[in-house]
Amino acid sequence: MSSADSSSGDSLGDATSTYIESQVIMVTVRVIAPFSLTYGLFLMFHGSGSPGGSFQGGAIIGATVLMIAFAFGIEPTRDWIQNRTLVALATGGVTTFAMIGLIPLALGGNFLEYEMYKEEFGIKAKWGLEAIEIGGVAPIVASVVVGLFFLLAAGTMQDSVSEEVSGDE
Amino acid sequence: MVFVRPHTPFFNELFPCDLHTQSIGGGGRPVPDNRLLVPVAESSTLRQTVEYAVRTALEGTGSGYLEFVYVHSPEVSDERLGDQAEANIETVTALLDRITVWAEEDAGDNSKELTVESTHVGRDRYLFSPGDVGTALAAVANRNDIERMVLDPEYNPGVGSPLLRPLEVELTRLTDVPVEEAPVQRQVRRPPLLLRSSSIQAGALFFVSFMFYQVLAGTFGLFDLVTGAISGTIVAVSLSRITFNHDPSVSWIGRLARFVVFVPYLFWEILKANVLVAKVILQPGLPIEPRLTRVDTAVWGSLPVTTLANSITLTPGTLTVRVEGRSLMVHTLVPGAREDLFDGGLERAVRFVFYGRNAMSMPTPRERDDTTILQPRDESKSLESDGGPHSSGKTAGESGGDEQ
Amino acid sequence: MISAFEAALFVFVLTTALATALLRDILAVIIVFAAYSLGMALFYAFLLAPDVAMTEAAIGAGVTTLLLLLALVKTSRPDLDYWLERPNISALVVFGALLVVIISTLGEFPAVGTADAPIWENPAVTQYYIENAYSDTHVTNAVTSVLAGYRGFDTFGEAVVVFAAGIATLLVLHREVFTRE
Amino acid sequence: MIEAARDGAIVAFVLLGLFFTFVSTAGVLRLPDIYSRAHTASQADTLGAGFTLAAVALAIGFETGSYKTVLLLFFIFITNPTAAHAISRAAEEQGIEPWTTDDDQTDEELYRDSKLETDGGDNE
Amino acid sequence: MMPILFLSGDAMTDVFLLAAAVFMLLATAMLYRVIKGPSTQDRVLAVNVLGTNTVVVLALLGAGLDVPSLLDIALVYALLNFLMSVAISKFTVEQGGVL
Repeated sequence: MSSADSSSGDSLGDATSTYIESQVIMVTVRVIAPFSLTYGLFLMFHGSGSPGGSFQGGAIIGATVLMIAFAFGIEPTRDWIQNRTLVALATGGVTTFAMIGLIPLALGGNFLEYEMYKEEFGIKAKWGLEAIEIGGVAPIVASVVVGLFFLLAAGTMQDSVSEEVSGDE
Repeated sequence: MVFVRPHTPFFNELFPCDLHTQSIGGGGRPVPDNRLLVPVAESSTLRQTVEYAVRTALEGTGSGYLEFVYVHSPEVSDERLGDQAEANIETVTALLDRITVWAEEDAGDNSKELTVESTHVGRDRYLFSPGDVGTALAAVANRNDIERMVLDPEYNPGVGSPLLRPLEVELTRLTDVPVEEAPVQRQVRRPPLLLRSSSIQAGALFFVSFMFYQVLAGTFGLFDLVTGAISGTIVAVSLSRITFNHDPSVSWIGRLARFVVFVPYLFWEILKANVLVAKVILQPGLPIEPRLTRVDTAVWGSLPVTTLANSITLTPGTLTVRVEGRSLMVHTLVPGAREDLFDGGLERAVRFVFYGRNAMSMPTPRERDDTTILQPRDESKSLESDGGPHSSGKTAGESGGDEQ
Repeated sequence: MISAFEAALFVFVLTTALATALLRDILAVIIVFAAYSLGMALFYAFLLAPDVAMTEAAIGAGVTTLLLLLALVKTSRPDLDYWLERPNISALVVFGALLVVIISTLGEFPAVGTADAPIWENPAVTQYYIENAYSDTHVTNAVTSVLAGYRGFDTFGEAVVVFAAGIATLLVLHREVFTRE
Repeated sequence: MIEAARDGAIVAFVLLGLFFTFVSTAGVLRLPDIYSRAHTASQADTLGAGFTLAAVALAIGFETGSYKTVLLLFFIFITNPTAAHAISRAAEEQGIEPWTTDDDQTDEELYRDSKLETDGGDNE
Repeated sequence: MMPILFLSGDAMTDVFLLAAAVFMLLATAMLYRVIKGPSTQDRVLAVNVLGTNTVVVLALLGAGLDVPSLLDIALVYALLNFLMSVAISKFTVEQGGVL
């Protein structure tokens, strides 16, 4: 076994060791990840009532993905959450925010004038605020965090890049 | 019941297999040109892989030789303590028989030129990482002069998430045998993390997530119930495959109940050992005597091993440095903690949690002779020369990382 | 007058900040910076700004360190022939002068939370938020109502900035990875 | 009466927590090598946190969310040993030899040895 | 915020704030390990201990200042604090000691 090591491990050593994870870390992440994701979502939904909010929630959701990437390998995680998803989330977040802001403008009010929703559709101002928190800020933050992580991690493993490029259009 | 196993020193003896050969024709053949090895497990593309393997084996001149290998997963090994071991063997044999029939069918008129054998390995040991599986497969390949390996793209013997690529790399490193992926048509290309999750898994995770959410919210208001359900759904859809390897079954309720009993015991152990270590640390002379030890524990499966490893780490005086399968490398700070570790109280407790009361009566690690003190260093040297595959303290792949 | 806790926390944060600036080993700097982030989160929490503390916790514990580590993996660590950075004398002089100026102004600051702080002397805006935030938006966390309600336009700008920065970085790094291949 | 007992328990728990955290700090500062430091870091500290969180839970009472301290403790109990394991595994991977009583090397020397090994590997 | 030197009047508040102060002192002592090392692992280990301390101090502040929502912040650290250790471990194992 040891002779096999020293003779042929060089070129593949990198990719090999990527995946031989400590099962302790893996199992811990398995247990923790649902809780941290739930907590991130909780913060996102409860931005209006308790400390934190969608920015923090989004960051924690992103950190959960990072956690999974560290335990299961960055490559499989990248395959799991494709770049397209991330870009879609970030763009969708900005679009949602802009739409919620622009609709009152179209109705003759001001940008982000939530009162217009109440007048026109009977939706409480609170929900407009919530929609911005949930649909706007959180996806942007989470996807930017995860996207930066993936891109920064791309060069650290040699065989990863070509796939990443091909997966992204 | 396989509890006591001394280190078997030699590579080939490490992976003996229960061979049951089913030859289709091919008696008195010359050495065939196309000797293929195919690791198999239940998967959606198994049928196509078998077809491809048969086609490849029959290509060119001469007769073909196909060997199908089933690798037992560590999670299945869990059941060695129960009655299910026999049932498992039956399932595996049935699978292998079915594959043999498929191969026969695919060979058609050429079945005279094709020899098919099937094997299962790893039933009596704990194969956790891709490296372990690779080593087992390589041993089989070496023994039978295999010339090529064909991998099922969906192959996963359940040793923890992403397997195929690391297994390929491992095999390339361990043997000279070329490895190829069978070109199968998959209906949906599923990335490794995005396997289908069963409804039980998703349901269980939804429940956990939902309850956690309600606990965080504190009030069971309508808003919390709705957003909690949304969060629970998101978590269940995205993570249930990551959190669960297998469907949680009824036995989990028992495990959970026993875990509740286990926690106070763990607290007590932690407290006791903490006082011991505090005494040592606060003495001016610092009378510590650290030693690296190795314990081959009698628990199976990643969750039990992790529970044990973390319990050991939480108990002062002992620290799990490395986990390889069920072999733990434990750093011990003081002799007292070392003795406790070798007496296996925690190990017994973890066995109690996961396998029930009956499993508690097994011999302690000391009695099983599963304990080694790796230091001082000259001792560890002598151990390296006759020890098992783990005695150098590095698995193959990890030392590969060191070399850069 | 500061409490014992504040004093201890101040020493902690100052030490980590100095170490972050002075240590030569970048990896060590990243790790010390994580400790600094812990201290700052405690400061925010103590000053009753839980939203900011939460941000510091989420970003500091989960994200910054990992991104910095990844950046370090892609670049290289400088040689460690000495332990601390060698200070630049002229920079030190400028820094000292600046420090003197800043410290001399500290005495004029109102104590945290006192009632005679300037912000209370012209209370139009603050008071308005405190009095009307709930009735206007029906949101109990006034910070959120300010962020997403009263100053929603700013927040939109910030979101766009984060988005643009993220996308721009993605593009740049992507191209680098591309061309190196 | 109950109030006084509760306050007494709180003070006792806080003191116990402080004591074990002190042990942890002393251990991390005094012990000779990374492995033995990881012992106190993961253990005494966890217990110290446990006691202090118990005190906090007693003090703030159930309705204001003391159950969150239980969650805190639960997560600390899961993550702390994992972190200690990850760190010691990394140290072992890097080739830092555990210190033994027969060893006259300090931890810095052990660390430097491991550095030399790694650097040698790099130069080849 | 009332400036609190040693005694604020309420005994329990003082207990918690003093305990938090002592925790911070211990944390400051721990900084020796963070800054001096010698190895990266020593530093990470020490920061990990500091993270646990932070969880505890946040809880103490939550009790002492009567702001239970500080426990939410502590929860973030309790969930994410081990990430750095795992990351360092990962890089060391993977990159053969680059970090």
